[in-house]
Amino acid sequence: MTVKICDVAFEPFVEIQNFQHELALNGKFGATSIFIGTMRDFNEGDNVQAMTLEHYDGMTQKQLTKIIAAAKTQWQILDCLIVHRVGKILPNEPIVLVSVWSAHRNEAFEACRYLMEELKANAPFWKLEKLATSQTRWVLKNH
Amino acid sequence: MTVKICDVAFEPFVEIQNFQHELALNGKFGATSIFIGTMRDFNEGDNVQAMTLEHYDGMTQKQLTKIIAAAKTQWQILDCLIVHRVGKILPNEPIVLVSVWSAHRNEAFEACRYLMEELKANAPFWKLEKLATSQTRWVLKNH
Amino acid sequence: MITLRYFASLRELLGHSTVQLDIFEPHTVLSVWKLVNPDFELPENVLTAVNMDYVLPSHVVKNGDEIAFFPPVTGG
Amino acid sequence: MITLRYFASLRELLGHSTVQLDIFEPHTVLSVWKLVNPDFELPENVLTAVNMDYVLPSHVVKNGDEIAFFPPVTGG
Repeated sequence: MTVKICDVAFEPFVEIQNFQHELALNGKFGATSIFIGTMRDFNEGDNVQAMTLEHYDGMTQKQLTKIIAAAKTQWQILDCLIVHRVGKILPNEPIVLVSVWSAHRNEAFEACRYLMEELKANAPFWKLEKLATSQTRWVLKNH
Repeated sequence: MTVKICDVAFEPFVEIQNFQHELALNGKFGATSIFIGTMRDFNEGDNVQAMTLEHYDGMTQKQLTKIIAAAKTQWQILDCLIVHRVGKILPNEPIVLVSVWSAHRNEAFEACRYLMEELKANAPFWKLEKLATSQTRWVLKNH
Repeated sequence: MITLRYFASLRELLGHSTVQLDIFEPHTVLSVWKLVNPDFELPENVLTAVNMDYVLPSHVVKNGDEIAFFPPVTGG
Repeated sequence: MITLRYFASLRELLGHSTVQLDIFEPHTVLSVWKLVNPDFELPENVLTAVNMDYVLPSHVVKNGDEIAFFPPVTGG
């Protein structure tokens, strides 16, 4: 169960493969459910040219660790990986990666969705958008 | 919207990256939901050394195409990729990949789950397991 | 002419994968099965498809159709 | 001594990110806010944490605590 905060661009598939390579789970996992959130170049009807992701270093990791622990009480998951970007981000760059490994698919699907919803609801990140007009604004709604 | 049937081992992350590279969706997708089914070395309490996946060539592609069309009527998805392995498979090799791209996460999560459940229920594939004892048996239950 | 195809455990049970035959009167999927396998009742859980779409055994077939019979699917 | 931390739009609004102060009587998260920001009522949607765990504004603080105030989170 790993939580990573990255202040530079990350490659989600490289992260997953490196992590999976380390897992001593060969032949044991039948299901991997993955979610990747990627920066769009539009939001709330406006064009966005860049974004800055602020976070509360320390609390982020603590909350994500608690969320993973809560998922483990609900589903039999073999392992999971959460990577979240912070700092300045450009459109088309990955923001978040959640990957869950389990023996059967229901657990992986359910836990992956749960982790993403809990992350969005509770992990202390804040998005500051820089619009195409160069105006900046804090994202208020986290759909 | 692509359906691929592979009779040799495939690398799910290479498939996704190649496909995503071709998508003219830079900056448009905010969510990618991915499921990978991998062969386990155990099933129904027995050790399994290999598996042969038979399919009904032609009907497989037709049914998967119909399933994708049905998903598109329900969720706003930008694109999706389904890859399924056939032939002889060894433990730890990927069997199936479903990947869905959308602007927002709910569509990607829901459509990915739907595609997997429909694939398992309707796509004409059959698993023949070779147990550790070298005995073979057809998988009867598709959990 | 119509083509019958069997898959997986049903193919193994019947010992062959394909049968081709001419039909000279109206037939359903079920009646074709009975014609070709008079001694073997269509198993209840067997799925049936015509031209690669699922149909019920009562589906009427026509010349040129490909009729498939197979056990519950186990992909994914 | 206790440490107050502000994040994102609230940090911008207040013009600083950190305040450290000594407290000499019992305080809650809310009463510390009032002590430090007498002219600015704690916004209703602001979230509060003590030592990196979410708490209600009525949570009692103690020396050494890190108290954080921030707007609704928007990660993921």
